[in-house]
Amino acid sequence: MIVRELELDLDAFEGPFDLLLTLVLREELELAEVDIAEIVLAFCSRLEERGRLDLDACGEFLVLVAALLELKARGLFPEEALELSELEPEEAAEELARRLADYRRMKEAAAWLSERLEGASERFFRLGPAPLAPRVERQLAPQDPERLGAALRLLATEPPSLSLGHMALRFPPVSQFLERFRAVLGRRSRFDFESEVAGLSRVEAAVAFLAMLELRKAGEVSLEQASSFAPIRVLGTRAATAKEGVESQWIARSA
Amino acid sequence: MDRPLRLISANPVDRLARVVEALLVVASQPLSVEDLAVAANDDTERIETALRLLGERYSEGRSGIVLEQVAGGWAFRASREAAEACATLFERPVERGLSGAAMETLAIVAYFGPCTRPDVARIRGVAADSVVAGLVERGLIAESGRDAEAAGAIRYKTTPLFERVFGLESLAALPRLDDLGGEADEIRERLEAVAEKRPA
Amino acid sequence: MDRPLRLISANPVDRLARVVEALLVVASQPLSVEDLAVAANDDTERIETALRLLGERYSEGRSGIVLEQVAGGWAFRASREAAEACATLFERPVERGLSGAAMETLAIVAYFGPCTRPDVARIRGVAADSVVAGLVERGLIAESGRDAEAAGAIRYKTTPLFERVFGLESLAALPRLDDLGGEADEIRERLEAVAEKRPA
Repeated sequence: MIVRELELDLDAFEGPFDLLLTLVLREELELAEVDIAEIVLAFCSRLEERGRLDLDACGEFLVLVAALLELKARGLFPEEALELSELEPEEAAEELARRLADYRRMKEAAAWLSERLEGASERFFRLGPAPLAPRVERQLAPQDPERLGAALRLLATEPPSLSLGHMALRFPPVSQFLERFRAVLGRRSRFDFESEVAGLSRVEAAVAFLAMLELRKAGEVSLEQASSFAPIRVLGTRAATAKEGVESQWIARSA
Repeated sequence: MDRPLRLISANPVDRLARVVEALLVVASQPLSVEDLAVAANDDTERIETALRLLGERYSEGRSGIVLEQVAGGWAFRASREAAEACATLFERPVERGLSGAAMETLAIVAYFGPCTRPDVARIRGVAADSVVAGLVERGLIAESGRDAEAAGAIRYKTTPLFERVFGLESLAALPRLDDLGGEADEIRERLEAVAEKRPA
Repeated sequence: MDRPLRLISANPVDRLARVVEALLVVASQPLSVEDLAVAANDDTERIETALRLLGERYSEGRSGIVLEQVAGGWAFRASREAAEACATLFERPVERGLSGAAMETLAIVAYFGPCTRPDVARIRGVAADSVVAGLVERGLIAESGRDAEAAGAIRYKTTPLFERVFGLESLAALPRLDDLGGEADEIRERLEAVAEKRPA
């Protein structure tokens, strides 16, 4: 399966995935208008139709969608993206909570306004000038013509440009992490997922996570976690030595 | 029961009240007590007395013209019993078909304005361009300069028309932010709890 | 039609007269008897009777609001005794400057005009309709034919008043923009390119 040829039928776009990417990179399509969840759904249903896991396709898709999400997030928070990524987890949670709280409040305010409008539907005001009102003469003091030039210079000021550098990041395929984890389990019976992925980028860690889930589906490992966000412990099973080439048996639905 | 037509009250409002009603009938915006005092060249206390007098005369049930305090001032509107007739004659393009997204955007601009489209997008989580353009076209929000920090993005604020359409005496008549979003604090607490558990 | 207009003691004005006065107070144009009849869903004779009643009530000396028949129908105006107050209300102090949006739009029309509203929008990065309308109303820009290419969009140019206000002998006296590039077309393209990158 070739991810780039995935046919999409979204509100904002209809066509193959690679055309969407091209349009987004050329800034001919507003990424903010693209519902990325829809793309994920399209990919999943395509996988399901095929009935088999294509790990390379999954890896490629994950990378592209992660990049799209990041780009979208940067588009929405242009000047803050960097700042946000530098926040400590506690601060990030605080910031997220603040935004969620703002949004909840604005949703309630919107509901209040709607009610208000409903109640005001029988109140008609004149919206234009009165038919027989005196004509208004607006006089403007003498203006400095330099202000005209200044206005255009302000319009000519380049905004800081969005970095597209992260779109070009290279990511290892899922299979690389499969091999790496199998090698670790050959030496030890267990390891902590977090310590294995320490130092990797977020997207690489996500690819590793997919590989870990893959091993579990295949019965090569079992996973333990004391609570949400606690470290994930990966334990090798005895079956592990007997399993090879599980990719082909992986059923998309079980993801 | 055929009484003679006596439209003129036996107790005609005094001269100042007549001047005030004249000002209100030609104004295109609500007029504050101060606006009225300056125009009528009288003091604000006497203007307030005149407004009280006019408020009784121009009230629902008594008159087709109703005096209302709105958008930081006073304005005449049509009585509710004439709403249907007004609806037949005047389109209400301003209010017609305001979507949920438009309401949220209006709320954000009303509370946080002047603010930019990226500001609105940050709170709503989706782009706000077409919604903002629609609200500008309806005259409910208007440009208010550019934000020098946010790459020259245009800032928007709500207009007096917004207050009139929503029947607000002023923006201060909006619910207090603290009284909105009771759930928000709960969410915040939960997220903070998660953050504490998270290994650094 | 056997429905005489009659004053009921509790109601100073008949219901139909109240609806008519309501319609007149919210109208931006004089309303004809036919307009009023359609809106009030009543017949023209009864509308005329109501107008007579209202004419008595809203007349010089009795009220600050005066009902007047003008070309095209009926409308309220301010009474003559309020003329001075109205003049004060509508007398605007000399404005010291223009809003940022107005100055940008004016600069675009001055340097790149005649140009259409979509032209202005492309350079500012935001729709310009209300700003352009405001500048036309103030007499700083005026229509200058239609753009044959851009679907017949109206083109605008600056006026002699603009030149007077900015102390320019002619448009040739506009400050030079050498720092932005030489030719007007070149500068314009550059501004359009920047506008596309701007978040708002």
